[in-house]
Amino acid sequence: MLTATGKHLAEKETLQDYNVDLVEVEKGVYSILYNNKSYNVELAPGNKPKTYTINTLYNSYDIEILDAEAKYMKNRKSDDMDDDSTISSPMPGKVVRVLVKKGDSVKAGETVIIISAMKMESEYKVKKDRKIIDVLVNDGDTIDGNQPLIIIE
Amino acid sequence: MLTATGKHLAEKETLQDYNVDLVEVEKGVYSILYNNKSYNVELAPGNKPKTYTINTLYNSYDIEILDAEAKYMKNRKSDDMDDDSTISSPMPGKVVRVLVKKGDSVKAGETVIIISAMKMESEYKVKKDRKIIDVLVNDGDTIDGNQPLIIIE
Amino acid sequence: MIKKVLVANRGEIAIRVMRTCREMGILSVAIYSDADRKSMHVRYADEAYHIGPSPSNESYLVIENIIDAAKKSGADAIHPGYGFLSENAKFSDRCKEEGIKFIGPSSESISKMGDKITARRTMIAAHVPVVPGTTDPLTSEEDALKVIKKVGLPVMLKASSGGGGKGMRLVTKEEDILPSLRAAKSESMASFGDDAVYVEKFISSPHHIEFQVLADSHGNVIHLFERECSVQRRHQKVVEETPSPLMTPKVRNEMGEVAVAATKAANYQGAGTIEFIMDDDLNYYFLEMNTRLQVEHPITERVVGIDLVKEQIRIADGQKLKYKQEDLSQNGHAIECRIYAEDPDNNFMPSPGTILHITEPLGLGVRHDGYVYEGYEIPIYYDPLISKLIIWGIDRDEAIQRMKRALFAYKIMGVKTGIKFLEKIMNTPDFVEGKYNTQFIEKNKDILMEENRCDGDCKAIATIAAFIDYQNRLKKVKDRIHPDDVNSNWKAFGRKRNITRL
Amino acid sequence: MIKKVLVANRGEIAIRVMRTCREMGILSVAIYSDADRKSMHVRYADEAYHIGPSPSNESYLVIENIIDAAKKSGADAIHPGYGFLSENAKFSDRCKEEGIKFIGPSSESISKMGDKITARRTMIAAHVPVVPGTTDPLTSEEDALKVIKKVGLPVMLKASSGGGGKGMRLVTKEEDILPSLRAAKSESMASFGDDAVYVEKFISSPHHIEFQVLADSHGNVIHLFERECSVQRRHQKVVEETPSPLMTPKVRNEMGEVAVAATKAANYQGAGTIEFIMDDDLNYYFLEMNTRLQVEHPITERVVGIDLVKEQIRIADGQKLKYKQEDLSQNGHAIECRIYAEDPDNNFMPSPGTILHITEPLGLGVRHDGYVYEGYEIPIYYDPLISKLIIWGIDRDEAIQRMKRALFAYKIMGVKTGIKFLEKIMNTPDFVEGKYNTQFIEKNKDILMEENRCDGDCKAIATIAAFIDYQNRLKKVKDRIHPDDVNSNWKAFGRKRNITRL
Repeated sequence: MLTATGKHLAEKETLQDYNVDLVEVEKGVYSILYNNKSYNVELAPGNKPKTYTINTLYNSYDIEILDAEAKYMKNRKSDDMDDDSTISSPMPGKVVRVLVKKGDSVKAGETVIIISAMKMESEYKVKKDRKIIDVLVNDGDTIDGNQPLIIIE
Repeated sequence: MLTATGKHLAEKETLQDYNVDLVEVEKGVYSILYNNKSYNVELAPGNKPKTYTINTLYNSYDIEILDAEAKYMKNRKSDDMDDDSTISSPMPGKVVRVLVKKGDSVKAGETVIIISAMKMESEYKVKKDRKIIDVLVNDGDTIDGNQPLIIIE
Repeated sequence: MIKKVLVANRGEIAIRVMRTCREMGILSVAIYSDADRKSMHVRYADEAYHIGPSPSNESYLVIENIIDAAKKSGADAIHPGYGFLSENAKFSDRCKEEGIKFIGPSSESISKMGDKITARRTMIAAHVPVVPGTTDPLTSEEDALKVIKKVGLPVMLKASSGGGGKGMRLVTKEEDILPSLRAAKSESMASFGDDAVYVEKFISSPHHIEFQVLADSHGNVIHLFERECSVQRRHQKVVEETPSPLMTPKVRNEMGEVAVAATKAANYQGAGTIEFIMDDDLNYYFLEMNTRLQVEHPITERVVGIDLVKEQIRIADGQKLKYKQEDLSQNGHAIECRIYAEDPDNNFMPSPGTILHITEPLGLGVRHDGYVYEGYEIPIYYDPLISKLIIWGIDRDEAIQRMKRALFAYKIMGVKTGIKFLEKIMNTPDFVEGKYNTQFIEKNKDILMEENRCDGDCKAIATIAAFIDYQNRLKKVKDRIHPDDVNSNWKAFGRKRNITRL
Repeated sequence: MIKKVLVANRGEIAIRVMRTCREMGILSVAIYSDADRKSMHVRYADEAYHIGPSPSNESYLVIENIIDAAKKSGADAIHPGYGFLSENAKFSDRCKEEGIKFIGPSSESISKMGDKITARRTMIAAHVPVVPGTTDPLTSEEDALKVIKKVGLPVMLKASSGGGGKGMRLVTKEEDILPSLRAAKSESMASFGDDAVYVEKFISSPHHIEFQVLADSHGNVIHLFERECSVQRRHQKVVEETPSPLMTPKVRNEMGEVAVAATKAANYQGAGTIEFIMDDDLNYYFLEMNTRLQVEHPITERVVGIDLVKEQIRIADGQKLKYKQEDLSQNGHAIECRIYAEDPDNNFMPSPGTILHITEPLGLGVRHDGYVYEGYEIPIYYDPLISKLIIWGIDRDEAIQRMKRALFAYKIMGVKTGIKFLEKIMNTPDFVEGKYNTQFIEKNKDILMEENRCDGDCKAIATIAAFIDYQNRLKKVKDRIHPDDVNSNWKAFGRKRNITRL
């Protein structure tokens, strides 16, 4: 994780003194030469303001530009260990099977619902031990994208 | 050549009644369905305001949108039969050979100067019988793009 | 000769078929749903007809609408691609009734092979080896328990109408029999509208090897050798290659002959695939026949040199096969990687969205079959396949190195893809050595799901790029709001076009 | 083993070389001039070094700067590509002095073959047939008149340092001798800094056929068959194919042996090309040897299956050739079309500019080697080659059909290109029948320069698109100026997303 403060980046220990030759070659695509090494970085605005998704050579990152023009970077996977309180599918599809009911206790990693969308079946699991507050759909239901399916504690 | 007047295009005989399904699929790229035939048209703004270069399936056109929102279309080649009064190269390069001198009369199709640019030698010819008003460069000169080389009548 | 072909499909396969049509001087007709007006197959085709709303059961699966478009356009043949109606016997029949050539087998062949139980029976009769198991569907839960006890655990439950891993369940423990049976039936019903399920002995860690066949309407059948498709995730193929690193010339010959026999038993016409499973001792068993073009057909095209779609069209046109078995050979090595819009870090969830930027890998030995373009929004309604990379090398080593080179250069922004996951497969020792079976991904999941390294510089560089992009955007906004407010800091920043010191 | 290669070039060939480096696990180093900071080869390389201002004689031709970059980067080898310093003996020598491997022949071989007069003498000594003519440069205008009278008109005047059609003039009439001589000398001096010119008997309407050779440092030489390069405009190759439609197996064998003998006579090492001219009776004469990779090398790669850059690197590394002559064969047919930024309607004038939009053709049998991307500005300083389309087919007919399909789908906006001109070549009966020689373009110029048809609908559709685009832009401007001025007409127009009635 990298943090640094805006314009005075060079003075912070974390980002040291980077002397980079940087040009935007296509919209959102930067060619960067640093110590004569050639890097290509592609940026896409994230879902929230001041956030980016970045593709470097080997990685995909989410980056947030913090206030006071600082920035904060996190690896996509690293912060993924918490559940949203509402389970939903980003795509419309069909409920193949609901595996829990209201009031159930489920263990970390357990599948709570199977959704079929874009010709693929996806299993939605909880990341930690959870309690099921409510189940809003039934087997075979057609669902919209982002429609709440299951509420967890 | 097609001419028609803006909003009332349908009423003009020249463009008849075109019922087209048209979507911009990429910037400047249109997918058009007309009578279920699929056309792809690519547009690029021309050098002058209200002009376009258009690529259709087989052709490249220059189109000018006339005032009162009418339009005028010409095939790139058809109107190419006149000389500019100044001969110049669009690219920087080198004068390989000047074949005329001030006061010369030259015949249609005759080469007046040979320029080497982008690793290619290009011969500049006149399209009609012309008189040479002035020659502004010599053999071996390095030239800039669009620098006047020869003035013709 | 066929003059106009309606392609009853979308995505990369629709374009792939249209390309061959164009080479043959045949006009191509696209069909499209609401979601697909901007799709590349509509742009590529000579003609295009709207056939309904976005969900495929209201458009690409509606036989009536497709026949209607074919008649309006005057198409004299229909190519079904893969998926959708490609293995639908009714559709094949309906085309026949309407006097439109169906570029594929007869409804009888489709039905015979599409119903896995009938297919098993047909193959047994033709002396083609099949996996031990039942030749009847399970009639009840009680029946299932009884039958499975007889076959012996572990078993595979399979949908009789199945294909592509749908409606399939492995059962290793007795207590899982009934839940798995229910799951398989529900999935089968959802996918195929039929919940007939049967039982096969589970062959542990098998290899999935398939043979491409071509059969004309004059009784001639040839095979175009094997494809190795053992790299699978949840019974979905991820990487395919040919020749199979496992195969010997002797077994190849023998299996080729069996594949031809199986094709004849199915009374088949067109391009088809005989799928086998094979154990480590090279014993092989008929698994199923795919009565259509496969997603992975290009690796065969590359190594054998034959355009399979061209042959499909010729066969549908009633022509005799142009090639005899002895004309064919395998030249070099080909590998295909399937690029899906999916998120490998999130259980391979489909990742639809808008393609912001794409750099396609090109050059020596690279074939790229795709359909997306910059600005295109991958619809949420269909298969998330973006494209297929088909790589050829003079030998397997070169093909792997070249695939790595191509995957490295392949960049897509806007949706998540499996590209980095595929790169890791190419680097996994079991794959590099050609020693893998269908357990490959499970066995190597630590390697395959390992986080990508990004050393200090790499992270810093990414951060700097984001920061500068943000500052540039901010500057643009500021300039728009207060065009006269000359902020010297920002201006100075803007002027330092190249060298940026942070 | 070589670990890091500096590619002393730019454009498509730099990337093509780097791709192979990546496949071999070799790091690649780019060099770039001011104009090329955004060029794809800089983006593709592992490292990049700035070597000077935009004009090539201040950057890509400055040996000192390139050697400097090689040392800084620690590159242990330099690949020169084609053009620039690829046939510069001093550069080869200088690399050697610095202990950097030059991926190409020795300075002796380059000098011997680079000077066409010496080359002629070497070939005559090795019993390789050469075109009748002089073996000494013309010393004066008087000498020229005398010599040409002896050889007999028509003759070709050729720059001794020449290549690629530069400094070459055909003389058919006596009064043209001196003007042509002056032109040839001036062009040669401008291009090569040397105005030595010699005379060859002009073989009217010859075929241009070349043989690819590979020679290692252990004395092994093989040939990789011929390339037919007779489709030329002003002595510049436009389309190449292999095998040659003219060739017979007997003549191919014989010429291959001659090519190997010529390579040995040149004491050659690396990849090279022996160019021949051939008359209609299949008599052939040595024309020149190109001591580098050719632009058109990919068609040989496709048909023979060997990565020529890989072999170049292996040879430079001191390895023995991996292949023997008897291992090699030609599989199918390949055609290359060169796509230049040029204006066929305006005397093929180079057309630099910014690439606004590009759609690259893909799919079965298509290799595309290019370097431009959307938003890239083709610099005015270098060769206007954008990319090369290399098409394979199982036979010549299929290759032509596929090339037409690929050219049809290849769209570039922003610069003018020769794509439509190339499509016409593919449709010209002389080409389709394989009956053509170097006079092809001149002979068929009526067909080739014919205006493209665009029927009423096509014109109307183009006009409508322009009109609507204009209205949309106008609307955007209006909305920006008067965001509250709701012009109902415009709004209504905007709402009609799909169906637009004019």
